[in-house]
Amino acid sequence: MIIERARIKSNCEVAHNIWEMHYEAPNIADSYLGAGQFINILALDDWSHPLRRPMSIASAEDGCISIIYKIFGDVTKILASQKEGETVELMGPLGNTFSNWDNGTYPVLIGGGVGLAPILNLKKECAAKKVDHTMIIGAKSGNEHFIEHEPEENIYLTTDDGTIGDEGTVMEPLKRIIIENKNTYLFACGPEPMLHAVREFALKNNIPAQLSVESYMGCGFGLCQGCVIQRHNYEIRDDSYHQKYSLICLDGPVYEAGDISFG
Amino acid sequence: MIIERARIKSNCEVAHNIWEMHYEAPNIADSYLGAGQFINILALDDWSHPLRRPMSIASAEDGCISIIYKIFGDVTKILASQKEGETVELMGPLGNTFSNWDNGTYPVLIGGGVGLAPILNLKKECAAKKVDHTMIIGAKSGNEHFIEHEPEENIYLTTDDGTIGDEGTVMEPLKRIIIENKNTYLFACGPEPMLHAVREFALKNNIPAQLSVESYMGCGFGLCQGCVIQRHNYEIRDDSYHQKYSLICLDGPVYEAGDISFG
Amino acid sequence: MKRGILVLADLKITIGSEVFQNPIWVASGTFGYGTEAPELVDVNRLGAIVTKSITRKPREGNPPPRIVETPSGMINSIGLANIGVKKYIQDMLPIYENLTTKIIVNIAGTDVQEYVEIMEMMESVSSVIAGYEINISCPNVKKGGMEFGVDCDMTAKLTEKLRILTERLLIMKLSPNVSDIVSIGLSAENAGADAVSAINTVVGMSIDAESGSSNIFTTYGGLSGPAIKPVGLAMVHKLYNKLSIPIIGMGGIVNTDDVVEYMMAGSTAVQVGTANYRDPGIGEDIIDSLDSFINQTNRKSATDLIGSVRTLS
Amino acid sequence: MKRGILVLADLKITIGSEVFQNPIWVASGTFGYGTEAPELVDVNRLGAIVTKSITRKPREGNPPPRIVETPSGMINSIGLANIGVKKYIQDMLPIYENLTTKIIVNIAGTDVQEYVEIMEMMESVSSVIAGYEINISCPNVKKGGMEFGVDCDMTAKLTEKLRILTERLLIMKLSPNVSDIVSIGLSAENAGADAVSAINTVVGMSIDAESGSSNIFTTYGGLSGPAIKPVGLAMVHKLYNKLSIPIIGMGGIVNTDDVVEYMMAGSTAVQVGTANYRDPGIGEDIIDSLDSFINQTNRKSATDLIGSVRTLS
Ligand SMILES: Cc1cc2nc3c(=O)[nH]c(=O)nc-3n(C[C@H](O)[C@H](O)[C@H](O)COP(=O)(O)OP(=O)(O)OC[C@H]3O[C@@H](n4cnc5c(N)ncnc54)[C@H](O)[C@@H]3O)c2cc1C
Ligand SMILES: Cc1cc2nc3c(=O)[nH]c(=O)nc-3n(C[C@H](O)[C@H](O)[C@H](O)COP(=O)(O)OP(=O)(O)OC[C@H]3O[C@@H](n4cnc5c(N)ncnc54)[C@H](O)[C@@H]3O)c2cc1C
Ligand SMILES: Cc1cc2nc3c(=O)[nH]c(=O)nc-3n(C[C@H](O)[C@H](O)[C@H](O)COP(=O)(O)O)c2cc1C
Ligand SMILES: Cc1cc2nc3c(=O)[nH]c(=O)nc-3n(C[C@H](O)[C@H](O)[C@H](O)COP(=O)(O)O)c2cc1C
Ligand code: FES
Ligand code: FES
Repeated sequence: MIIERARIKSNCEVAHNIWEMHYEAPNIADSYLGAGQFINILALDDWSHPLRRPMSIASAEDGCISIIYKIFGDVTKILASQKEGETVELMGPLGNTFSNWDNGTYPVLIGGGVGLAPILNLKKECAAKKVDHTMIIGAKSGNEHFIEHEPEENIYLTTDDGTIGDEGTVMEPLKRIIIENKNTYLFACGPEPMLHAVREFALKNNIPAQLSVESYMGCGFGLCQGCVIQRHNYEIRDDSYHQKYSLICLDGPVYEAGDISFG
Repeated sequence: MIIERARIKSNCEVAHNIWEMHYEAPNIADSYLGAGQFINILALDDWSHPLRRPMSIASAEDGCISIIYKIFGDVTKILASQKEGETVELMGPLGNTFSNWDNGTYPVLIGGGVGLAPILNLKKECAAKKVDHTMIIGAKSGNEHFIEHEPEENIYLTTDDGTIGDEGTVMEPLKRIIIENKNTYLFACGPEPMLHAVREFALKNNIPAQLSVESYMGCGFGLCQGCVIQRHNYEIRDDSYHQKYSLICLDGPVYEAGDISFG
Repeated sequence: MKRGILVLADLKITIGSEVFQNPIWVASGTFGYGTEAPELVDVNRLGAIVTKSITRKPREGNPPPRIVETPSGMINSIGLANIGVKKYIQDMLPIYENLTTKIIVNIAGTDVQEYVEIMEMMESVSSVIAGYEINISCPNVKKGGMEFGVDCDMTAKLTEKLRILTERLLIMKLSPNVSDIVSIGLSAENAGADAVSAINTVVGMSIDAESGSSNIFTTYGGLSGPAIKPVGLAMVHKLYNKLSIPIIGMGGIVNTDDVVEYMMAGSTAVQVGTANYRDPGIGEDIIDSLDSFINQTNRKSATDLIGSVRTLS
Repeated sequence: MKRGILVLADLKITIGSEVFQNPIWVASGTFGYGTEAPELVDVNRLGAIVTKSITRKPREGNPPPRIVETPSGMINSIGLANIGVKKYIQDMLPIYENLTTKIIVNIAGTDVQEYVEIMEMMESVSSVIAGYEINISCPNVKKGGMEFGVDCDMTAKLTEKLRILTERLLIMKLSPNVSDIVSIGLSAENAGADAVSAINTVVGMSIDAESGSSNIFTTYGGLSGPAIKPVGLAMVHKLYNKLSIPIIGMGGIVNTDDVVEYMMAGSTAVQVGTANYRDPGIGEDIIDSLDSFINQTNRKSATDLIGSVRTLS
């Protein structure tokens, strides 16, 4: 884990309320292991917001990393106000990565909302290793999408309101793709209800799936014990510690769907 | 009292750590009564620093007002980072003004540190009314001065280290000027030790003097009762309220030297 | 919201026999006597004005410095500077005749007798005031300077004595500087209070590292502002779980979300304090946006919010 | 500072029979067992590491959500997740042999017997630990869930029992959620504690206005960070005025000025808590700049700061 003062290379709104920021962060980019990992951002030097903000790494190349973020509250608003040339302190790379997508299975990459950040990244990694795959990205409405619906390229968009791509959630194209392709492996990141649905679907249909999950994080590197998710199958032993709850910042954010449970 | 969203017209460092900011604030400029009055600035929209920051009005003309401020802590640092075109919420004009300087006496204007803001302003008012006067401005060192030492123009600078103007405090030229001129009236604004010295001097030598004083302010308009200064002569009566302590934001910031006491 | 039709939410709330036009009040000590607000504020829109604490005799208050900012908060030690009940009755009560907002008079004393005398004097004249808020965070001279508000028995006794004297609203204002605010709230309830309000300021201190001095003349002062919001919310929620009388919540409220949170935690009404110093019109702004919030979240009235927080355990 | 000569200030402080290389410690629960710090941190520079609370049995802790940010602060409800004393003795104590910084083991229990058993187990093995900090902000199951730390008698009894078991440093960690922290501190002192530390977290609550839910699974959690600094300073200063044993101050420390203020208020040492999450190297940074501060202000040693605040009244 590295703490690095990074220079902002660019920071633009790419869709409604969704921004993309590029940082010059050679040390973090260097240590980066793959899609799924995240950074923890110190957006303001003062202590009015004591905690850093975790953001998935959306790309890491040539000494630079990028994030894709949505304006949610105070700190993401501040992120959006930051200008090229300013510097920000980043901590990373943190967490684990998606894995086994290059093991002969057919990866189906599923992103929802800003959960598309690591998914876009994984797509690039698939392309680089020439692994055939499909990607599905869901959003509430068309104005939150900034990539194209290209079924011929195996890129499917969905919107709740049908303004772009398929109307409905990512589950609709997913169901079709599962039928059309053999040996699929799902890789998903997005809001909890989406992950929930993917998980249920995967378990029911016996399809392997990895989910990148989120939680409020106090530190991002294992000190605070704040970022837990409940494991699905855990032994309740007398000396049970980290059996029932797993630290997302260290053990995650990527889990096999069967290993975790959404309360 | 007016609350007005003001546009920043300019914001520059005029001396070491000392900045001058111009705001477009037509309503406040319009209601402005004279040197001594101040505004209360909301430098950040968030609530990490709940209180506004009071700053003397250094000029008010053509719908614009200006302040001269020193970087002290968090909020003045933020002020210095603000850029032309940004808007800030100002409250003002607040407080009373220097008075009676145009009543046939010879005004000696004395400013220390950023206390020169209302003094420069008063100087302009004297000039406009063609009232002969002298001005003395003190600072720790030459790099904190941004006006010229021009004895021929009756402008005297002093520095603690002698780098510009007279070495020592404002008291040195003051003593000379008092001898050289008749019928003097002192008008002073600056750090408490300076005001203290001016007050002692004025009372001892029976010279009328007005002092603009500072205090931590919770509101700036009489609600919080936080900004008190002790009166010099007060009756301790059974129903004493605001007899012993005066609210600087309403009754001040300008007081006759004999009316207040520095603890 | 239907287009073209301004749907005004029902913001009315009731405490005892009093109906308030909305739950947004201004807190004692942060809005003067209700008569000093700048012209730009329409005090008649507020749910109620709680006046700064009135004492038996006028008080000059503490020597300066009385105020200092802290992270997301401030400390004050004003020392109950006020004109005293006599002058208050003379000068202020007549002005209230012309206000349509409700006035709650906050009373402070250093022994039970003092509170009683003030209340008797207030009740001996005719006035439009709606009720009293009793500040029990004052040092009790008879009990060695310990606050009334940290002791159940003292709270009960004081409440009883005052209850006899008035049919107007009697609201006991609780101190957060206690091990168990619920027992004290229950004492007030059992002794006849119509409501409790919480929280008063949290004891705090501030030092200037450079000069080595205390930033407050009296060394300790009262911490207020957003910093204490989590403390206020916890105490209001605990009170709501055990008391039957309404709770008036406060501590760090600066926007509509804060009001909603305080009401969800169990407040029937709320008080805006420190935020008035920065923006004396903030109460009005919050009333407007609370109105929109209630409409937009398809609630029927402000009262739907009270105690509605969904706890997870 | 003389040009060309690096004058290192004397940062040493003493508590009981232990000399600490500097007064900057890291707080329980904010630095793990002292063994998880990232490589970029040199833990051996710290005055001491206070480990996260150890309980008799391992604990999984509370369900999520466990953490939420608040204005200038955060609330946590981790629920004392820890490996338990047995595994701690097995796995951690050996690692400490290789550290030169001092280790203070924080202990938590739900009845006196539990604290006693943990201490007995710890004392039954040889180890390099310097002492114990006793977390008495835990709900006491035998007393209906009331915290040990709100009651003088419980505090005294617990201190006595533990005092008998160890000659190492015994530090009682006080809760701020009390009417009178000084009496509790005095009870600990009279029962034989070597020092008290203050403050633990302040009870707080956080609600999401939009969803209407509690942001913390257990509804209430502990508020920490700069928001509570004024509270910590006030309590440390009150303790310093009445106690003879050293006080270890904490609550919202994020920089050197904060450390200086806590020492001026009466702390012999301080603990950095929440700030470690944002910057695990902050303790080291503060040590360096405390060194400069002491030199630049012409003080001889860190101990000159202790209790030196100039009060005005
Ligand atoms: C591993 C991980 C990866 C993430 N990747 C992305 C991403 O690529 N793009 C993106 O837009 N968002 C991502 N998030 C979520 C992002 O961290 C929050 O949106 C952000 O912290 C909101 O901050 P705020 O101050 O704007 O909002 P706030 O007003 O503080 O909160 C809004 C919501 O954001 C969440 N949040 C706030 N602080 C934290 C914190 N310290 N840790 C975790 N969640 C928090 C809470 O759920 C809260 O309800 C990720 C979160 C995690 C844990
Ligand atoms: C009537 C009046 C007129 C003033 N005019 C000027 C001026 O023309 N130029 C100038 O540079 N400064 C002026 N000041 C002082 C100015 O308000 C402070 O320097 C400023 O508030 C510091 O804020 P900060 O956050 O940078 O510093 P902080 O770190 O908050 O504090 C540094 C010091 O500033 C003072 N201060 C902080 N907050 C307030 C407040 N709300 N009210 C009063 N004092 C405070 C305190 O004494 C404190 O010790 C004036 C003050 C008053 C009361
Ligand atoms: C400067 C100041 C003066 C106050 N004076 C009083 C008072 O006279 N009587 C009282 O009961 N509470 C008084 N309070 C407490 C407030 O009414 C309120 O309980 C507290 O500030 C918490 O709310 P807030 O965080 O919104 O300010 C005062 C608070 C401040 C900041
Ligand atoms: C996430 C978290 C976990 C904590 N765990 C413990 C603990 O296990 N035992 C304990 O005595 N104090 C614990 N504390 C309290 C801290 O040690 C400290 O008393 C408090 O946080 C105040 O200091 P701060 O404001 O610097 O964080 C914890 C604090 C936090 C934020
Ligand atoms: S975020 Fe702190 S342990 Fe995971
Ligand atoms: S600053 Fe509030 S009364 Fe003067």
